Amino acid sequence: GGVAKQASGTAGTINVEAPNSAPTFTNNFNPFSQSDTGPGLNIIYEPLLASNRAKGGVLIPWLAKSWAWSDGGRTATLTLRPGVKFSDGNPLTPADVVYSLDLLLKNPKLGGATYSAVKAVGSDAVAVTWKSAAYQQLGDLKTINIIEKKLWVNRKPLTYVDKNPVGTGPFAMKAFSPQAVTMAARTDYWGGKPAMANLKYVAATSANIQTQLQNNSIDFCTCDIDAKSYVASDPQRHRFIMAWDGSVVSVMLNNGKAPFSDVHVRRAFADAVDTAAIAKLASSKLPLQEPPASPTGLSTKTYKDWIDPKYLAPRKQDVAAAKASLQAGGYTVQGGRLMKDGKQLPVTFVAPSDTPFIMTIAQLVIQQIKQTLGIDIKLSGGANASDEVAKGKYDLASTWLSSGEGIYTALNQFNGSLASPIGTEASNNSVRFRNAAFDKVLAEMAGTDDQNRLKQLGMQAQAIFVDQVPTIPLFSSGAAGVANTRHWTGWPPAANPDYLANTGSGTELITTLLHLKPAKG
Amino acid sequence: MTHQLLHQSATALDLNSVSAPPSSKHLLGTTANGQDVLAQLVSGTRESMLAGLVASVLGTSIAVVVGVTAGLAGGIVDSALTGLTNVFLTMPGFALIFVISGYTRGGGPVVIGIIIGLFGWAGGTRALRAQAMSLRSREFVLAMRMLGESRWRLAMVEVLPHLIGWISAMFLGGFVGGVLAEAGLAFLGVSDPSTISWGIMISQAQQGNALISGMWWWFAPPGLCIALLGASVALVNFGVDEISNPRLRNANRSLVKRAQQASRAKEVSHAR
Amino acid sequence: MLSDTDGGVDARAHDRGPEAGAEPPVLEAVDVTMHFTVRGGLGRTSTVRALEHASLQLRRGRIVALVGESGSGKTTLARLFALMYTPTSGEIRLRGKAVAPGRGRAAREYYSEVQMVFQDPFASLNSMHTVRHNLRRALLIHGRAGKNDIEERMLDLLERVSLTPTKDFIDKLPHELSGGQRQRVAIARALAVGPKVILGDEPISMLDVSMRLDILNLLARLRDEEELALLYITHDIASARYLAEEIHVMYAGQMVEGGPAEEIIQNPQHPYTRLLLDASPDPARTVTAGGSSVFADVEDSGEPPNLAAPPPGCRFHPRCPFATDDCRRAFPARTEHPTGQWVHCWLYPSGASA
Amino acid sequence: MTAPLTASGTGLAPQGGAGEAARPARRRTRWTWLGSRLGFYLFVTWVAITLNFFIPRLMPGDPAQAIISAMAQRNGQTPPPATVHSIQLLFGNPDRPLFSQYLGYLGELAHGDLGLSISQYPVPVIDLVRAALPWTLVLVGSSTVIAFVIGVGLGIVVGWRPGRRFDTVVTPLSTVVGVVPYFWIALLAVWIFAVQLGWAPVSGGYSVDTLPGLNLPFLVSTLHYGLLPVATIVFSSFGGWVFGQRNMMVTTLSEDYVLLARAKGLPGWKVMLVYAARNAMLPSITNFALAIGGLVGGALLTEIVFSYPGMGFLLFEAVSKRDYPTMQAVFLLITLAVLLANFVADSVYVLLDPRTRESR
Amino acid sequence: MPGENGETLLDVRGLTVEYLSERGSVCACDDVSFTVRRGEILGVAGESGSGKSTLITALTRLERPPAVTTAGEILFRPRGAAEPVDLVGLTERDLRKLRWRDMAIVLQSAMNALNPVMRLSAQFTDVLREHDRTLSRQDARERTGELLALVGLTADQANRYPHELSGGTRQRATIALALACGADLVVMDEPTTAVDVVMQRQILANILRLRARLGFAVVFVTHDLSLLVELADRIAIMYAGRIVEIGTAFDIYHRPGHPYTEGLRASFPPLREPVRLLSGIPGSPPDLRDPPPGCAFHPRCPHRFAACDSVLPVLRPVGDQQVACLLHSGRSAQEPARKERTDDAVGH
Ligand SMILES: Nc1ncnc2c1ncn2[C@@H]1O[C@H](COP(=O)(O)OP(=O)(O)OP(=O)(O)O)[C@@H](O)[C@H]1O
Ligand SMILES: Nc1ncnc2c1ncn2[C@@H]1O[C@H](COP(=O)(O)OP(=O)(O)OP(=O)(O)O)[C@@H](O)[C@H]1O
Ligand SMILES: [Mg+2]
Ligand SMILES: [Mg+2]
Repeated sequence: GGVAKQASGTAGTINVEAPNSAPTFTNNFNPFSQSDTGPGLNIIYEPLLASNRAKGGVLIPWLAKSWAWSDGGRTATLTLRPGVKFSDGNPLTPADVVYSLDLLLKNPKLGGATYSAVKAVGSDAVAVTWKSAAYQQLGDLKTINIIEKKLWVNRKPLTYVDKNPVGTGPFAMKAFSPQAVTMAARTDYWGGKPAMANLKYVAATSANIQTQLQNNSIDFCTCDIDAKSYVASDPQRHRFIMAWDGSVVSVMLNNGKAPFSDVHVRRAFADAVDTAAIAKLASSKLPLQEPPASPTGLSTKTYKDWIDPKYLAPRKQDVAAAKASLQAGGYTVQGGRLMKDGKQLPVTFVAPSDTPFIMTIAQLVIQQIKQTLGIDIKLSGGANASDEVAKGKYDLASTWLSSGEGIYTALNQFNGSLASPIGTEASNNSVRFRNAAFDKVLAEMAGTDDQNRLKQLGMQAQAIFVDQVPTIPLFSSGAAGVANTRHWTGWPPAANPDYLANTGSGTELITTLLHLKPAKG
Repeated sequence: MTHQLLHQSATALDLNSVSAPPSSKHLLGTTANGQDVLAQLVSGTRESMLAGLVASVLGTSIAVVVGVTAGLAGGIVDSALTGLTNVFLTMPGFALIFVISGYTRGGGPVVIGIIIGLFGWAGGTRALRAQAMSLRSREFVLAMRMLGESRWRLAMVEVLPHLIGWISAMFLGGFVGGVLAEAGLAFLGVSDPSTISWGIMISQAQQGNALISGMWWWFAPPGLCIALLGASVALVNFGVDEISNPRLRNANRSLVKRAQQASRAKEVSHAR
Repeated sequence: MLSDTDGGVDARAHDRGPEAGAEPPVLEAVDVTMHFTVRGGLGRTSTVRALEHASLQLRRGRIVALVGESGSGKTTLARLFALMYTPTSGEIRLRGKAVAPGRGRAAREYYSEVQMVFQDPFASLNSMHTVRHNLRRALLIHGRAGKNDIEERMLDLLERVSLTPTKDFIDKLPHELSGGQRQRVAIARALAVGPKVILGDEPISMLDVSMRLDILNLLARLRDEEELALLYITHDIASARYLAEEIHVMYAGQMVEGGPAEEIIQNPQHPYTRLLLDASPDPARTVTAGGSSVFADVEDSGEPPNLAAPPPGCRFHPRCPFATDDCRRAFPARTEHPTGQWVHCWLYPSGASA
Repeated sequence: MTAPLTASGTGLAPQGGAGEAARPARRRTRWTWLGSRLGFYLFVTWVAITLNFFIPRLMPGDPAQAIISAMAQRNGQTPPPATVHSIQLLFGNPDRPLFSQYLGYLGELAHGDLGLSISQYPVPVIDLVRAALPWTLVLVGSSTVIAFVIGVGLGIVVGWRPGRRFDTVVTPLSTVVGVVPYFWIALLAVWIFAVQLGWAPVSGGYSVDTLPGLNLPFLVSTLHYGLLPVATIVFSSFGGWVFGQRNMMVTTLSEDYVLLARAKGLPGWKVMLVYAARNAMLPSITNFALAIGGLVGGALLTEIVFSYPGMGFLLFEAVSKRDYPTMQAVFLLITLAVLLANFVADSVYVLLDPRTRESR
Repeated sequence: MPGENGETLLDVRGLTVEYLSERGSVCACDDVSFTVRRGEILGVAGESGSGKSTLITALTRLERPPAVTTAGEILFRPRGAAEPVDLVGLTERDLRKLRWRDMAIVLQSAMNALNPVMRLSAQFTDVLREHDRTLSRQDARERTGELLALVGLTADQANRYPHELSGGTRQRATIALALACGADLVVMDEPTTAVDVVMQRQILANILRLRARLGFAVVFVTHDLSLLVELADRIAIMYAGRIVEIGTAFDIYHRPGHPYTEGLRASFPPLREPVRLLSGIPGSPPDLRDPPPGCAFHPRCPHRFAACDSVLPVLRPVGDQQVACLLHSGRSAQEPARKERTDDAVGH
């Protein structure tokens, strides 16, 4: 204890559970590290722009105050916000930005870049150039942290152990211990000083986080707890703020491999599943209901305005249709086995062993398929599930699909050109959906900046998706934000927030923190 | 088995009663996912026992082979096997098993049992070796050897029957050890969650915040089952110990009580 | 039940002298030496000189007793006869032919002639197996009985060791028998192979006093009736005299004296033999003397040496009141007496009679 | 005829010379005994190192994939292809022959180089271990010793008067307590004492309001935070000692030297402690050495329940993140610590038992 | 006989000790009565399992569960005491005062009787200082040296651990230990069975010499009657938990009154007398769990007659000794109250 106030007019400390918290922290705040780092990198370093996932992923200015397209959508010129300072007092310059962006461009080991060139424009702007029209790719910049060139020119970005990070964010490193990292609020932050003097990241695990929340030692976390009982234990103070981040929990169907390469089987399974029941089970620990998903695979919470109204309602369970679909494809079910042409087509459901939630979903889907279609599905759990999924060695799998980064990005996950063959790893489109018409629509979307056109094309793609059933969307989901108002108030409303409260995203967390005020009394 | 007995499956999800306390429909209540705890407990018994059994059979077999061979063979074979045993004995067994199963990344109860057995046999080997060694130089073995009995027959017919007590005690100990180790590993996440064992139940209950949510019926039964199993084996061991060590029989409660009464009566009569 | 030892001890005493040496020995140890290597920590070893240049002959129908204090090498010699060790030097001969430890058929053949009766009847029978098992294995291994006559042979064996009624005993487990009965079973088992030689390593020392004579008398009877050659190892020189024709005295791995039993008892030559005789309880002596003063005489006569570092020469010299420099220098040669008695002692001129 | 010998009478004094030689010889055997134990421990160390090296190389799966999966899980989506490629570049196995890798590994170990952590790349594993080791040493050390003292003490007391009510209650009870899974007990303890009663903190090794270092608030908070973990380990491990010690005590009580001690009119406590207990404790000390390995397992589980920042937790994290270098290092260090503890226990045994023989 | 005229030191009357077990109890000492005078050596001989050790531990009140003394008195007269005390009635506290000062014990195997983890000196010192609180450590050490010298050991052997000494040395050390506090009564349970004859003789010689010097009485238990005849003043013969005969060594050897004594005598081949055929005793000792009715010896007795399997013979004087055999008491000898019997059997 005994920490002197850094900024006058601010009070106290907010305790935040570190996102994906490790039980002990690593004393390394290198933003380029490919492995575990200390918590809070994302409130120390900031990107040029951010997206508002509460509003369909619309881009919002951050360190860049505005941008303009030229060159047929190949070049974006971003104008930097004036008055931004690093925590060591140096102002942000275009040179820093160019250095930050160039680092990734020149150093594929750091994750690579989609743009092809960066250069400074005047004293307050940078131009980023792509090889082709990139209206839909500007969002890639929001993952790139802007660092101070002067400090980094002599560092090896991959291996440098940074114990004293310097960024433009509202908080700066103050004290490190393996169980707690304390950051001090900056008075000279461009977005205004936060209301709290300190932010303390507290190490916690899923096993004890709920207890820590209940005994008021944590003020905010994005974590998986029994939120229903948490809220019930003190409805006044205990808040559950779902951050609908565009994700949709779905059953992945391996489109690259029999039997799910056959659209009849995909349709049959989709019709056989009762998404409402699954959504209900999934929300049994939440104080609110996660809505059953739209058959388009887009989150109804994030993309309400983008989804074709006729697809806003979830797909109804329709056993007759499911059976008809199987029959149409020439399939029979004998003794629990799916057969075609006298050959048995075994079906396995791969689920990662360390995610009990997914495991439960899998069990429920299996149970429903058994009840409706009479097909036995083998559940195979294991630690290698994600490898198997990436390599296409599965029939059914479950995960959070889609994203809140805009309709293009969300649909682009099923882009056939990103699909890799069975056996080789896919980082995208791991359901291996290939549909020429769908891909064509996506290509058109990439080349337009016109929101209306985008929406129209999106609906075309949705129709194909619903018809072809590359996955079975189950329900819309998000990151569960849990707050305690004993010390801090001003949290976004649980219903229709303007922004998401989520420790996982820096810009969202900063936005949240800047809205907070000390609780009275 | 489970199906017919309880009309419940361990994995079936009852969406209408999630996190339900014990009732006539679900005798031990349901988990947060609406799975019947009793059904899980029953099928968990099977898997836990299977892991324990595999571990114990394998461990005991290795221990018997190594221990008896070392004890009977003597010489350099003995030295080598004893060295091997001591190596396994001094290494932190659970950590080793955990690391190994960390590499193999889980697996079903059989795999876990095999790993536990493979790396946890050393415990009883020393005792077996010592026994076999003392038996080897017992006069009855010498006498049978002088009749011209083959070594094999000496080992199997003359020596092994004397080790049955030790072996069965070891087997029991290994069994409980196996169940406990499996539970520990499951708690650490080294398991196949599509199967249900007691350890997996505890681990799921913990992940499901069972205690904090007041769902004692989910958390308590598997732990109690393990404790019960352990306790019963411990009690068997009490008996085994008394058989193998006759001096312990003097500590028999009823005898001590009678003796106290008798001597008290004597004192009283004397005082008069 | 057992005092049926016809012939009697007195009778034997008469015909024992002239026979000595007349017949070739069945089993003999010729100048055997046994050194054990004992391993200590860190690979250091030491040598236990358990037996030095011992020779002993066993003849048909005769009992040779081997006496000496604990650790003097008696068991070692018996085990050498039983081919449990390979002697460091010297050899064991069966009917003049050298034999060596082995396995399989050769060993079986040897053991069909030489059997051993152990000290502890509680330990020499497997507590898990019945009398039947023991006898059956013995008979079967050596092909001494077929399927049809095996039962008969077993009962016959029990009869020979006076375990009657035999049918009651055959299915008993060792713990249902008294020590004496167990020892009889052990003897029956040894007899089952039809041996010519029986090695008895203190066969009575673990038995109750009242039952010891029983076994001794049984052994005497076997010698007489079956013409067995017997090695009788004991601590108790009185029982040696009672049973054996010949007594050999060992001290710390060395054979110090031997000869006809009566000669050794009545006319001991070696100082150790005398010490042994004096120390042995003899009720007759005290009671006739009318007091127990003899005890005062042997208050302290030292202890036997450590065989890992034995004294040079005659190993008895540190305790011997007559010790000379010769004794410390070398082990004395054998002095023979016309009576058949011999002694290794510097007090007596070698090759001459005392 | 019998005269010469009986006359010699008082004869020879017992061999003083041989006695003189005996003492140094005894010392030497004790030292050689310890020496050979030390040799054995070195051997086990080598075996552990070798196992450590080869096991991961014999196992399926590769570290790069592990990190990619871990990242995918953390971020909710698989990292971009470029990142995947870079990770593979970073951690791909060098094409060196296995044996030269092995030699290299031994060489690095000899220099105290345990490699770099994968999950916290590029933090040296030694740093992680350095941070975690003291926690575990204190936790395991103190709880083991406390459990041993309580268990053996209780065993002595119940074994001194076997069959009495105290014995018939305590002995089975402590045995049963000993077979309840560590982590289950620990979870219960957390729930009861931390959540319901609020007497103890829920998790961690110290209060987040303190800064690690040699300052009073920190040290006080470590005590506060350590209480429950230590208590659970003690609770679930003392029972084994009770049973073993009690049986040894009962067995020892029927030894003649205990009878003789009573006959000597020594006070009861002296007979119990100096004659019976001291002898009855010897096997417990041997077992103590053996038990340390097992206790580490228990402590490992307990650390995880309490998120205690020790080696067990580190190992757990390393295994779940497939951080092979950390896994290897932690296992190696645990093994070394256990061996050291064994050696200490052995040495204590040598001090307590003058008979120290090769085969115990 | 040395002890003949001395006062009675120990008077055991009707001592009965049972071993409790789940399957009924075993009476290992049944109505045992005898006296020991100051300075006397009383030998107790009997086969294995006849209750000798039980008698010794009960005498010294050292019986451990499941053994329980269920009847009888042990009247012991410590030096200077006017009245004998009954050991059976004493509390452990009072007993502790008597222990080792007034009665000491030597057990069968010195290896087991000495604490393996304590040096000899420590085992001497603790008892010396327990019974003489004023004794300094230095004095205790000196006294230990003197005691060891008594049995022919050197003072430097006091610094050894038991396992460093040979069996004979250890046994002599335990005898020295027994003499540490000048006990009047030393009970010895087969102190020589584990050693060689030569050592046995040395030990017995030591005992006799020290007895002559220090005047303590000895109860000496063994199964070797021939040894007792040489050593003891009087001998008691035990069979199946009862004393069947008591008399002087001479009488027991030359005029055995009980057929069992006779048989026992005939179980030891003579060392120098002419060899005759000896037969020992047929049969085997009874199982005390299920002892034969009447005289326990009757199944093995060559002189048994009809009454033997129903009437329990009691000790009664026959010449100078006392014998419990119906041969000597006549067939009609049905004794009334037991208590009386023992009293006149001891014969004050
Ligand atoms: N296998 C062996 N290894 C090492 N030393 C041995 C071995 N067998 C016997 N000895 C040693 O050889 C010596 C003679 O032993 P042996 O058993 O032959 O004596 P013994 O006369 O039979 O004694 P006892 O009367 O006690 O049976 C002893 O010092 C013993 O320690
Ligand atoms: N702990 C015990 N429990 C039950 N019975 C016992 C126990 N100890 C001895 N006995 C029985 O008491 C009887 C007398 O035993 P005790 O040891 O006194 O005989 P002993 O004459 O000393 O024999 P030995 O010569 O073998 O030492 C025996 O029959 C024995 O079975
Ligand atoms: Mg021997
Ligand atoms: Mg006894």
